Amino acid sequence: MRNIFIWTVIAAILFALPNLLSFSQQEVLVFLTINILVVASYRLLTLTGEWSLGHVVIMGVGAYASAMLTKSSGLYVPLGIVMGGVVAGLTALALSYPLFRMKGFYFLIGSFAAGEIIRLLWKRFREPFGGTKGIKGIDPMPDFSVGFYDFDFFEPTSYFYFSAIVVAICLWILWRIEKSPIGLTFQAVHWQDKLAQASGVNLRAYRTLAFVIASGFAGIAGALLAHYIGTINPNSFDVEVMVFVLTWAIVGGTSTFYGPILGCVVLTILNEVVLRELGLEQTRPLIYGLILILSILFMPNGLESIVQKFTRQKERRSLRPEEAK
Amino acid sequence: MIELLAQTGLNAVYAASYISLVAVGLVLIFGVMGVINFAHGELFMAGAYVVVALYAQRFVPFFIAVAAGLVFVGLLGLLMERALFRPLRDNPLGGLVASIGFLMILQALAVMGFGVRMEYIPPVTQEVIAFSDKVRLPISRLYVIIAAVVMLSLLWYFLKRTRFGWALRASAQDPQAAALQGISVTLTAKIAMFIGAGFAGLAGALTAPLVSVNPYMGHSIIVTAFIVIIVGGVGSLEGAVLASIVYAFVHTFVTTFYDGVIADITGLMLMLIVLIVKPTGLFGSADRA
Amino acid sequence: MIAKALRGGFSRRMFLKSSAVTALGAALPNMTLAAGETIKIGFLAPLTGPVSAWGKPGLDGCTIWAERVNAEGGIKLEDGEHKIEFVAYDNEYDPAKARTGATKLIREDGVSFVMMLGGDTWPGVQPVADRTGMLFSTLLPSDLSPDTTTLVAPTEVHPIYIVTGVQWLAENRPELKTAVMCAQDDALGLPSVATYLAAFEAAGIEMQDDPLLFDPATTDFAPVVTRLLSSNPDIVCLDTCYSDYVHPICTQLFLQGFKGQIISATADFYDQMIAKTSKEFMEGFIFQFPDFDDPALNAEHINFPDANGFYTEYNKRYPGQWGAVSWEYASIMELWKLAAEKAGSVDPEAVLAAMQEGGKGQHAFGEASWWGEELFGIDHALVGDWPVVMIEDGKARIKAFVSIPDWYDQHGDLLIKYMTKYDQMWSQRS
Amino acid sequence: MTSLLEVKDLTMRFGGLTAVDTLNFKVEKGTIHGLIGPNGAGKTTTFNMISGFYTPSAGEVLLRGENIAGLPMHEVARRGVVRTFQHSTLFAELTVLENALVGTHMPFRPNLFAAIFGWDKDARNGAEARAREALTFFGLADVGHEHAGDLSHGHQRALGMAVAYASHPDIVLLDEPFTGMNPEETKHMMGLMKQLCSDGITILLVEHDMQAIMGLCDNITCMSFGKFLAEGGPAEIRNHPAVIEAYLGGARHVA
Repeated sequence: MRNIFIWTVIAAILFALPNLLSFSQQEVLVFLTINILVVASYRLLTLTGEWSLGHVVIMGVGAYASAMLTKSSGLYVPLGIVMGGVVAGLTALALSYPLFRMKGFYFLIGSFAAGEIIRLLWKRFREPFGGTKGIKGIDPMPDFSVGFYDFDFFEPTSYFYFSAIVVAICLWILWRIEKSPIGLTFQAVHWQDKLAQASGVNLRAYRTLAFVIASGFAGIAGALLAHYIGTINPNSFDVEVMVFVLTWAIVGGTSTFYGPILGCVVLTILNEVVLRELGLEQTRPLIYGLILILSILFMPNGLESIVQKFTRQKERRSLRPEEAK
Repeated sequence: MIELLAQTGLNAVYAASYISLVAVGLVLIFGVMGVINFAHGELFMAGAYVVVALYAQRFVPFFIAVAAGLVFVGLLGLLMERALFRPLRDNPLGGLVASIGFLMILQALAVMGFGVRMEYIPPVTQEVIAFSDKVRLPISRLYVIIAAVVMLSLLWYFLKRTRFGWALRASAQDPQAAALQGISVTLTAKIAMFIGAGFAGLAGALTAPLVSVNPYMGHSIIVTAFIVIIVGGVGSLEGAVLASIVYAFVHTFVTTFYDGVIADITGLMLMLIVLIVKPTGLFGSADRA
Repeated sequence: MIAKALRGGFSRRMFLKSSAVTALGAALPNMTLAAGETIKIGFLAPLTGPVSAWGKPGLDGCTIWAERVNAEGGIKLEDGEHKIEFVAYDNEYDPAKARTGATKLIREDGVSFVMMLGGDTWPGVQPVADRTGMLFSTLLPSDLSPDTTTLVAPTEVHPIYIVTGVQWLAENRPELKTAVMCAQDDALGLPSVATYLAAFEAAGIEMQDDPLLFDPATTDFAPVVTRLLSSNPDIVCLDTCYSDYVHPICTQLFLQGFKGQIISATADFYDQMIAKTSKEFMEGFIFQFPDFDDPALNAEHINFPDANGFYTEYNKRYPGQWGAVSWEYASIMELWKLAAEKAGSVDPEAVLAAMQEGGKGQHAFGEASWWGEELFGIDHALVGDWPVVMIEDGKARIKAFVSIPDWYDQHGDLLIKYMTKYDQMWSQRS
Repeated sequence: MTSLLEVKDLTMRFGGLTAVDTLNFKVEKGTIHGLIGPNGAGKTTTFNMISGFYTPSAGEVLLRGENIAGLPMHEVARRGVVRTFQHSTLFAELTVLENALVGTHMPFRPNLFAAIFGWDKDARNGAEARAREALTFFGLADVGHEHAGDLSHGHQRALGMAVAYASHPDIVLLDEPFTGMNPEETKHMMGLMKQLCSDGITILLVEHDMQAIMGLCDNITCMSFGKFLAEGGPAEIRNHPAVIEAYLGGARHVA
């Protein structure tokens, strides 16, 4: 009952949110919503202890797949977005054969190489990928009406509602997976792969599963992005974007579900709203870099550690209610 | 055709020289500190800007400017060690993120200090050794080759024949055992950072008159260096040098006989194949996986 | 295909027409100006990052231009004079950020016109342009297509102008018979490769090798140059290489003993190139972007007021920064100013109509025609004469103004052939 | 009749060193079988080969007659052979209950879609019940919510066994289960093992604590320098001259 109330309040806030913002802030909100899915899906992979530098390229695979399918075969855009996720997941499945021969640092670099190869292929083959200029004129989400609200997907507010619903569903699924025995197995693979394997866990299968699921949701995020901006090109998914995702995750902290999301929200607001409003265009990278360093030095467990400090105190006072019942 | 092959070979030797200087530094840092220094390309860039500031703008003799570049970037390395990597010693991922932050700062400082545009650096010399009309080795490129050979030999001597070098190798192999032997981990870390960063600065400074110096020039060299250290085996200095040579020859010949984009794909495929066949690299040992 | 056209472009424009009055009237800020109110112009280009060299110097040029216009009272509209000012947004050459920037400039800052570099960033902005009807300009005509009804390419008709250099070369140096070319594999490089190929074929100059494409991240050009020189060409063509490539390539050409003709679209900071090679080596280098202290720019037909004074001022404020884009955005503003004053308002539709009245426009290098139907699917590129610039005695000098339309009338089929080969026709650009 | 587990000519070479040399022994169903030998005898290497952690250089590991040598560890586990590790190899960051839940992976294999839509209530309840059963069996029921890394040493060893037990093994391989336990705990643990055995679980253990071995095992295989040395009941082994010889210097343990 209390949960329903809380979620209703959150939904109401999210519904009202765009109306409190300026137009360009609404635009930032749309990208932020999509990025939340990127970073949350990234966390699923990190649950197994592997860090990829190819996540953003995989997101691009979803974007390219959805853009190309809707353009060439006239596929209905929402289906295209789902297919973007499927293609990204299948790509990850194919990549997992070479990549999961490696672990740790080697996987990190291997995923980077694999991603760069995909990007070079996009650049090199103008047919069908459009070369360096990429694909433009991607079909927008078709407008529709639900009676009380007219979705006009040019408007950031409409697209925010749409993407927020999609992202919320995806986050719910990610959450369910994390809290399930599968999520527990991912963590087991991370912390003691030998012991997990002795308990009958097929390590490679679970690493691959995490990689494929994470990639699938990244693909959906990419497709959401493609159908909003209407254009994608290989540089939209380069290693600099990957660095941003990585820093969101690490500055936020990866030991909780909300940590990376928190990192994404805080850093995006800081970079896109605060620093821009201050008129610090030229020094933006400098300040962003400083923030990164300071947060990793003085907040090694991420922003989530602050939240945890707060909630732990509360927990102690309420004497672990879940154990009490 | 022979001439074309000879000239391409000379081009490859030059490329191998500066790539190996950068890659060896990266390996040294990774070996001793256990951190992937993403800012290594920007250290290379910083070395080039020292030459811009001293040689191009203040007319300091070129080789003094190059030496200053080595020392200045070496000191930057010490700064990174003290401010970033030492506090984050038990957090390799944190070290990586901190180096990304440092990279952004260096880039922004270069933009603020010098602007985004390519810098002008007067030629050091226009002398060319002409083996024939079509086979030519500019002296300025010969400097880079000589410097790489000399510095790498010195490094080899230092590592294999001196006590410090022994300590460095010991702590690269097993930091805990080295600490038990009474080797100061902090000291070896300092030495590794100074040499590793200094080499990147040296390469940047030496090649500055030959390339386009701009704040974003570090990006392409870091990608190359990553490929090289993977192919060579992440912990192995000899491997890094040999892989630099292999990569430089493959890339240069493919660029000359096919095209540059195919050359990039070839380089990455080379790396991926090595990773798949022998994940520890051609010359790497099994630990540190 | 038809279904697609209906669903994509057509329905959207239908929608625009039908609902423009109701929906947009509410959504968009009022575009009319109060008397004496400052006119705001949007500047939406990369200001940081690797591509910022194509944005920042242009903004600097615009600042000077605005000061000079404001000093003379500003822009004279129906209701009197208005000062002008620029609002810049750094799009980091990213389509998503460009979209955000366009939204901010139009819907929050209330600008009357937006200038862009274009390229990768234009497709991100296009929906905003469609919906708001805002007038945009680009430096890259390859952004044009039949859908881009509010986008103009009024200054740089990249890469069509490069045919002038090749034509001039063929006429004045007929002994040069063979050529090779290299280009970076990107949005600027490819269309200009196609154009140079057409121009060389039209001029009867034989290509000895396929154009050599290199990755934009390349830093060491020795292998590229070695390959170029392996066939002993008379001419080395550097395509539309950025100065980050032109300089090291020229240095390499010099060091590897090349003594023939070089032709390039740009030669920014050519004085530095001379210093890095030699005066003799650079003598006769042909490119397309004049220094604005050139006496030829004082001619009657030039529509850039006081070009020499502008150049002096620019060099005073930003020493050593003069380049191809320094004047281009300002020159677009000059065209816009004339049109706005003719229309008597800053309303985008009225300004565009005034700009294109009679199919002619006042291009910086003389009166020119609105053109591009065949290549871009829309007559929104302003094409006329373009200068051929040659380095003589260490200084860039305009050798001639050559008519692009005249060339196209004769050799248009060649251009279309090569543009098609490199997938650069508007119908091929997905 | 085939034995439950049979090791046939098992050999492991690391470079020039032969760690285990043509080892042979059989483990009968329902027994507790000890594997002893001085340090460096190759006991743990043998364990690693049986459990699939190493691929033997030569020889066979027969489980109910099927050769499982060289199978990956999880395949071996799925055939009913579950091992524990030396030291406190646990999921230190997870709670005790979660550790035990990982142990239930095989009997209650998770299913992705069921997990997302919540159709796996029965399996989850079953897994939790089994995990709690295992914890209760090893006396860990009260510390279920604590992080495994925070447990006392003895509790950690017990949890290692609870994780193995939770997976319904046919045969468990225990690698030095009594290390770090006080005599009281050891005694208690021995009782639990006997109970496991009487429940039909076969146990193969490596242990240094001779008192425990002698008091617990039905059969003992002794090896030295990688080679088979002797086999027999506790009394036999205690008095075997070769065994005493091998433990020379350490003979006082063979009490």
